[in-house]
Amino acid sequence: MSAVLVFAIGAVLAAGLFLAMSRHLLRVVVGVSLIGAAANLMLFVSGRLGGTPPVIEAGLQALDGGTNPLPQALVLTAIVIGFALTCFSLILALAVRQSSDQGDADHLVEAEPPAGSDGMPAVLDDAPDREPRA
Amino acid sequence: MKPVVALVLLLRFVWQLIVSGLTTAWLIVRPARPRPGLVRMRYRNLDDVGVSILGCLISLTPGTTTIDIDTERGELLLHLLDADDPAGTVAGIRSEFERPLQRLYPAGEANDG
Amino acid sequence: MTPRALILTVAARAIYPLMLLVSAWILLRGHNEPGGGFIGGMVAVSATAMLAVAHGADVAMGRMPGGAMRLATAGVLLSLISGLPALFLGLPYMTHLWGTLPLGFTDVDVSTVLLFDIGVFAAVWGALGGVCASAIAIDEAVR
Amino acid sequence: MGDSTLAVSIIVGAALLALLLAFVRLLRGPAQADRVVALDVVFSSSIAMAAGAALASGRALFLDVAIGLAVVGFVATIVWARLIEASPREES
Amino acid sequence: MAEAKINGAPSPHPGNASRLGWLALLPLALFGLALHQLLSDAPPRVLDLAWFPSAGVDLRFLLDGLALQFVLLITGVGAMVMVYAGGYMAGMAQRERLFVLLFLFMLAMLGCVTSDNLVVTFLFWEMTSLTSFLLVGFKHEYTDARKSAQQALMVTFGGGLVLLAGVIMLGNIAGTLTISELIATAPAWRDDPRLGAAIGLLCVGAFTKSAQLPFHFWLPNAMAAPTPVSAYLHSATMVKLGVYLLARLDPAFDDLALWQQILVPVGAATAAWAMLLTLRERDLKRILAWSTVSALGTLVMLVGLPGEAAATAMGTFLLAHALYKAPLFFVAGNVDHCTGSRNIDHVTGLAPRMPWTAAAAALAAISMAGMPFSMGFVAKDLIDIAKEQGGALAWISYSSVFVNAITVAVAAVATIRVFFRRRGEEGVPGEIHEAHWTMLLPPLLIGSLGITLGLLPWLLDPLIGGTVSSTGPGGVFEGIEPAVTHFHAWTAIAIAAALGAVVFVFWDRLHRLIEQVLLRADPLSSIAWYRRMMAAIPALATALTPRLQNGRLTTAVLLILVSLLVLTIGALWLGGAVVVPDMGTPSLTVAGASLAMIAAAVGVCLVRDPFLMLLVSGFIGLSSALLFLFLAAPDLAFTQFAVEVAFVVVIAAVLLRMRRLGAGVGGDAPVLPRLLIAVAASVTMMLVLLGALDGPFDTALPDYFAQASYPEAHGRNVVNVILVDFRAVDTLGEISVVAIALLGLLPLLALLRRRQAGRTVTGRPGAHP
Amino acid sequence: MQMLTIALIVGGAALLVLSALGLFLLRDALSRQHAATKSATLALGLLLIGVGLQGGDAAWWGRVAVILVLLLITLPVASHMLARAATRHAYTEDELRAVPDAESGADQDARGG
Amino acid sequence: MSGFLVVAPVLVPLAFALITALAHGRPQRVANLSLAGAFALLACTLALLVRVVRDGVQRSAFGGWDAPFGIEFVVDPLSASMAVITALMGVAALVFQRSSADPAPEGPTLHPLVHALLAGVGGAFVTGDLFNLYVWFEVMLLASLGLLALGMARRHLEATLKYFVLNAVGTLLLLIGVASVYAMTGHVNYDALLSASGGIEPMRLLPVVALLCLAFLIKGGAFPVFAWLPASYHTLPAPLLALFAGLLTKVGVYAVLRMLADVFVAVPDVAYQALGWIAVATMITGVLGAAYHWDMRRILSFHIVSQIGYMLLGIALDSTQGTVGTVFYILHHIVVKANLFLIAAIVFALTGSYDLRRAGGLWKARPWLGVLFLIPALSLVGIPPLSGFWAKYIVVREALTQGQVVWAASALLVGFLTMYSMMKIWMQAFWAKHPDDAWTPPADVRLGPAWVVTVGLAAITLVIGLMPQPLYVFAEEAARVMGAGS
Ligand code: NA
Ligand code: NA
Repeated sequence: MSAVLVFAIGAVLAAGLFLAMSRHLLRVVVGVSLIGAAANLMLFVSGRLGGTPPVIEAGLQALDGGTNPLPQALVLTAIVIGFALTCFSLILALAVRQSSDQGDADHLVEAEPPAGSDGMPAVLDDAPDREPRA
Repeated sequence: MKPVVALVLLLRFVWQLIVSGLTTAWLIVRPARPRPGLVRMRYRNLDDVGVSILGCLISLTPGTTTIDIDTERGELLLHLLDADDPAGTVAGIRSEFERPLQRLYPAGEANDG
Repeated sequence: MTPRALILTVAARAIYPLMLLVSAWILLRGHNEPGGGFIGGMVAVSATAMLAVAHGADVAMGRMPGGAMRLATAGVLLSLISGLPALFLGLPYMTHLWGTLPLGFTDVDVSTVLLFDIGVFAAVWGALGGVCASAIAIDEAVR
Repeated sequence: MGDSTLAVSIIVGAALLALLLAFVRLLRGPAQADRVVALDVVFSSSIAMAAGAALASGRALFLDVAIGLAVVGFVATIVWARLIEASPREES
Repeated sequence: MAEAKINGAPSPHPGNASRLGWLALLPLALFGLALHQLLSDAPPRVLDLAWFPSAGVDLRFLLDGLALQFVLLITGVGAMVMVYAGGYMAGMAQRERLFVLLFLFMLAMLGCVTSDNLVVTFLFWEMTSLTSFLLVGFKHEYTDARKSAQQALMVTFGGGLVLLAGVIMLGNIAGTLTISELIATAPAWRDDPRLGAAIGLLCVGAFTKSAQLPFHFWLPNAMAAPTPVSAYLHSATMVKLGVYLLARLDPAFDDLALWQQILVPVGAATAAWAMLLTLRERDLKRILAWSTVSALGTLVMLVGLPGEAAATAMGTFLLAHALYKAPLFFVAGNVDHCTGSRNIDHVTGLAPRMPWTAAAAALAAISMAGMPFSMGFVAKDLIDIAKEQGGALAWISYSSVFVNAITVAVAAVATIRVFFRRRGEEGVPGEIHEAHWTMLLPPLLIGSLGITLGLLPWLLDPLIGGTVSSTGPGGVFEGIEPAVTHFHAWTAIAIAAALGAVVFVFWDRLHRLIEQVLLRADPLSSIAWYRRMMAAIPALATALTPRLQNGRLTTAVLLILVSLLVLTIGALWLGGAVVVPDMGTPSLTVAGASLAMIAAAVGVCLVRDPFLMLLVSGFIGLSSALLFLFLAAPDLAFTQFAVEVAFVVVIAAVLLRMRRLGAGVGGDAPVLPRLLIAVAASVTMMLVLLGALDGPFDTALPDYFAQASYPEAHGRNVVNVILVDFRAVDTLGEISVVAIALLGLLPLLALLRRRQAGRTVTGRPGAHP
Repeated sequence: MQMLTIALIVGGAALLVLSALGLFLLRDALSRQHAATKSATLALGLLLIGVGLQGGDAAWWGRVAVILVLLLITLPVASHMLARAATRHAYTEDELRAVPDAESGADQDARGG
Repeated sequence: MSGFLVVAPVLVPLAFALITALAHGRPQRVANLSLAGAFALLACTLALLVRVVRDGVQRSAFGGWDAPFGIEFVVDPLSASMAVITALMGVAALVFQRSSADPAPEGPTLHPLVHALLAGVGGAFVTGDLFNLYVWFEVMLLASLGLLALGMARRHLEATLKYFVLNAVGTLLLLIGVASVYAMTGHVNYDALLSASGGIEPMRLLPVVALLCLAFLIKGGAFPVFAWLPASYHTLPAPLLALFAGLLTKVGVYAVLRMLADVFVAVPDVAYQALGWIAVATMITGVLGAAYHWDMRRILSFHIVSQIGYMLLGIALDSTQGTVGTVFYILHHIVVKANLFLIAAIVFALTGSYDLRRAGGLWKARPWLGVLFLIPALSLVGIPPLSGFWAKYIVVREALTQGQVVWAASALLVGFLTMYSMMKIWMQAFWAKHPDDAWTPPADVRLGPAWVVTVGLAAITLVIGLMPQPLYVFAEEAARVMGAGS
């Protein structure tokens, strides 16, 4: 593995973490997906690099000189899962933005309202709107 | 008859693709910057599929791209990378593509241009 | 400018089956070449997304067999079930069984692996296709 | 394989250069449409690189990736285009 | 504050008593059984059931002398309390619950004093705390009652936790939790260095329960409980559990200097200090409560003193106290019940209206004051003997003079002042009448017993003998000498009576004086410390929680990353030098893709426009696909490309809507700290990975896959074979995730679509294509 | 390696770079789109044919053919969509209505809609 | 059949998730199917538990690919008991759902998501493969996100977002951890990791294990990375809240236990020391959070954090007894905590608020509810002979035996503070008058199923408390099997 690849993975990871600490919801969500991209790359390099694609050539019975296929399979799984998560989070972020007029990660206070002037936690007003089932 | 027309059209298409690519490349590298512009072109006697194919072929023609097809007016809106001679460009389109397409995809009574 | 992109609408009718064909091809040869259920499914998803852009999300979802949710769940169910026959033979779950199906003129290798991969394909197509098409649907109303 | 290394280098070199240029356009815009156009070039470069990888390894299977890219890159382009078309007019 | 006010019904019809009073027959029957056991002179009964042998906790019950005394006390007083409560609670709401709780309490007490396993003792100990909590808070709709209940619980429960620690430590030291075994083997483990800590913990536990300094404050406040409860729990039984536990363990520690050094001073100081505090009170029940605290101090001191004499005195005084304090509480209850007040300024000269109550008060007071021929007299004499034989320090003797004097005064207040001396202008209101007989029988009966046993002290021999044999070190008991024959007993009581009379006469003046002095010391009192501690809990919580859990997402992410940094840097530092494996020269392709990725990573942090940010992040995905392409992973490259497209579709939809809504954010979090933390965390994680990559790699798995893929799993694409065969279960989970994502999103997508449709109808009619 | 292969690959590579350069040399998004779609597609075509020639067997040829067909079908659609998007932001509705007909020279409004 | 039983903790709920999803459109049938699925899972896991107790550890190497090459499910006593309790929680939540005490909104996705969650949790408990564990974590995460968002109101969505971001970071750290583990050892199978890590210098293991454990600690809700939990749990409807509260954090603790007591046993002592202090901080911050709040759900949520500290403490003690304590603690706590949330929902249904400042009067109006509340509440506090006492007793005794005085003292102090906040609930909801003078408990609430569930769970708490020996022996066996590493 070359140093530049290490730097590349590190850069993606750092970018993801940086964005994840943002107040912009969209940036947070993208940040998390970038952390995922970096994690996938880390998993990918964990099985050591080098070799030919892990597809057995016609006529051969076994993989010869092939690269480690296991991390590839694991990363593939992780990419898919990460993508499902990204889809979910993007639409969720949109739904949040739409329902709360708030795109600020530090102002998502409907479920955690700040304390009152007396330092007491606010009463959550969620009880009344739930109607008991018939 | 139609297969022959279609084959001719396909060959023209491939040829135009090559010409288109190279012409565009030439327009990029030549010292004089091209003077782009929009232009309208009316079409006749083509159904939706026909005019769509016409639009595609136009897009493949050197330096032209279809922007919009107005089936109600029977008009195409085109972008020319080099709008020095719009009339000539349109004439080329009519002869190369429109006529064969009119034979392949003639308009029904609803759309008579 | 007209709101409808006619070329896309027309082209989509031709491209959609073509893309599905490609996706099925990718699915079927995945065991031996790059591809497989997931990648094939993703190509099918992009076909659905394209159709959703061209003809609207509802059309695109309608063209998925059984609808998005049913396709996705049926896919997972198929994958899950493909591992069950082994249990009845006293083998561990997901032990794949291979057999040859004589069709008279030719023999076809059949296996639970293929069922599994088809399940993956359907799950990915249904689920992600559903997500993509529904996402496109979010904003259709305002166009 | 030896005689194809030059070809590979040419393809990859050209594709990387195209990628770099496209990336700069992507960042600079100015119109959103410029960015999507740049993205289209990125996809083209990627297909070229897949071809390069096939050539480099001597394995046709990398061309499968190019097939996939050709299919899905197109979808990406039209979706982005549709997005820009539908978004409010930019002030520029 | 007065209980009657809380009751809301000061004078229920005197002719009525609740039938629940008949429940007293049950404890009475138990009393009979216990008495039979005592008099039959049978060997101690043992019940031994395996319960939780792995933890050394067995249901082993032992009915020895000490246990018997407590059982008799619990059942005897318990029966009387039930009878009394039948009258006292008549017509009151929720009286059934009171009886249920009293029975539960009685059960807990019986379990506690008979268990021979420390953990089981602790179990019942906690049960008494809880039932006591529920009983003190019986009038729970009043804030004061709730507060007092909480106070009693927090002190005794907190002490219980300390006790538990002591029990565990003692169990660890002795190697057993069985008390009898523990005592038998004491010499073997008495030198353990941890013993001091264990004893300290056990004592704290016992002191909280028995209201010893500095945990004495909760007991008077527990007087919010209905009077039957006060009489039972807070004078006769529960508060004596601490004494019980100490006495139970006394044989193991009797001659241990530390044991004496803790118990004797604390007990003596409690006895004296509580008596001083008595003078501050005007509430009859609280006055009695303080004198109870004082008596408990004396008992603790007696446990601490070595020798049989101390054991004898402890056993005798324990009984004597119960026999006079319970009736006095009943009396206080009658006064309260019939007059609506317990304030000694208001209730005076009641004897004409409440003659039987007055009689009961007098019987109990005689014993309390230690007047000759009462049981109190016997006990006080024995205490003096014990102090002498146990070598108590001089100040303790002086303080007990003080204690005895005030005891006399309190007894006088409770009888003479309340019943026989008229104070104030207006007389006793006419409607006041004597209590129901169920409320008179118990105090009269118990009070008379206190006198009877004082007259015939040898009746006590089997009882006290049993106690001594199970608590005294050698277990030799030679009978109670009649105190009347002791000269110094007479002198002591004379001094006490004289001093007590003075205190009684100057009670009100002393009250004012002490009130003035102690008012200044209040901030230093333990109740003040208790209040501070209880206030500190919410204060600390209020200071900490809203900061740690401030509802901001950025803070939460930051906390995770800081934790990550601390843990990984710490681990790397401990793990030795940071290793960086050999790095080869990169190929053009890998270098190109990596540089593209770095450029995009930098770019994605810099750009402001969300559209651009998403494009650039897509570029990162593309460049990682290129990396996969060049690093022999065609499937991955394929997947990554395909995913990028679907990503685009979703992003496009989200962005489109987001642009209409606007970002909804002002500025962003500060850049520099975020950047530093992000880079630091990234560097450490990469170092962890590089450290892991350094060294030999076990290729067993890839080797196996390379060999088995085609012949055994019939597939040439090894990655796909892994996905659908070798690790198919991963893939099953993966597609489940994908399907679940759709399921989870469906409602959200429907919501977004619905809202949009609604907006279209109102905002842009006819815009649908 | 044959000269033809080299020529195709070099030509394709050069054309690819040129298309990317077009992103800078051309004036606006609409014009750049020509470069990105047409020239780049031709570039890919040349490259892939070169690679196919180099690979030699059916496995290579088949795949190259599939890619080329896909590119040909999708190219005009992509081009069209990009052009539409760029036009929407580069021109106002009024400007678009004022676009002249290539043959008559009259704009839409002048013809009376 | 054994082969099926081993996969049942995943297959049964997953199958029912899919079936209930396919049956959408017929709500009654879906609800019945769902409940049947929960009972089926309970039956299967009980059978599995019996099998494990009778015949020892059960394994199934999927596809016939033996470990370490394929994925293996390994069901030891710990896994089996966790699977049973998972199923039990499923049954409890779904039965409770039929009451009108704060039920989840019945939509087409509710039941599929519940079963998917059970499948994820079950998979995490029975898998013997680190990467597979990651997959089940993700199944859990997505299912819980779907359930959190079901309410659709602003508070639900915001809570879901916070939950997502923080948990996603957690699972990604796990993925990076898995990558590091694989890079170091070349394996992802637990047993293979156990033997491989034996050949690695312990100190080198430390950074990797630290990364892995941090990921699990986030899931487990440890200090200071628990923020996702109190940020989101209280927005859930009661049955789901009980399910979440009972199960999810325990998966994190289970994973830490599995890693430190069964897989990376070679990790140096300093790791356990660090965990011990984390545990102490977790206990204290959690209980203080509970002391701060007035909403029952938020109080109880913080109590989860606090109790997680005890479980981690047991692990940190790094001994058989410590492990026994943790196992005992986890099993008891799942039942107790879920029950408390459910009882809080009954309180809500009767008084109209989860906020203690707006509740009251229940001791007078519904004394049996008070008794019912006291059982799990006092168990949580650690009052003997309830289950929580034994759990604490085992942990504290081991801490004192090892001379960890500060840890033991903290554990006891936190018990005190737990009592404080439980008393807050008791005194406000039960003893104090209802702030609305006209209040009477509503008669039209359907509470039958709620009573069945809560009384049933309380009965389990009582049985564990009154008969601790069998569970202890079981936990000891579980610890022994793990310690052997087999
Ligand atoms: Na003694
Ligand atoms: Na260890």
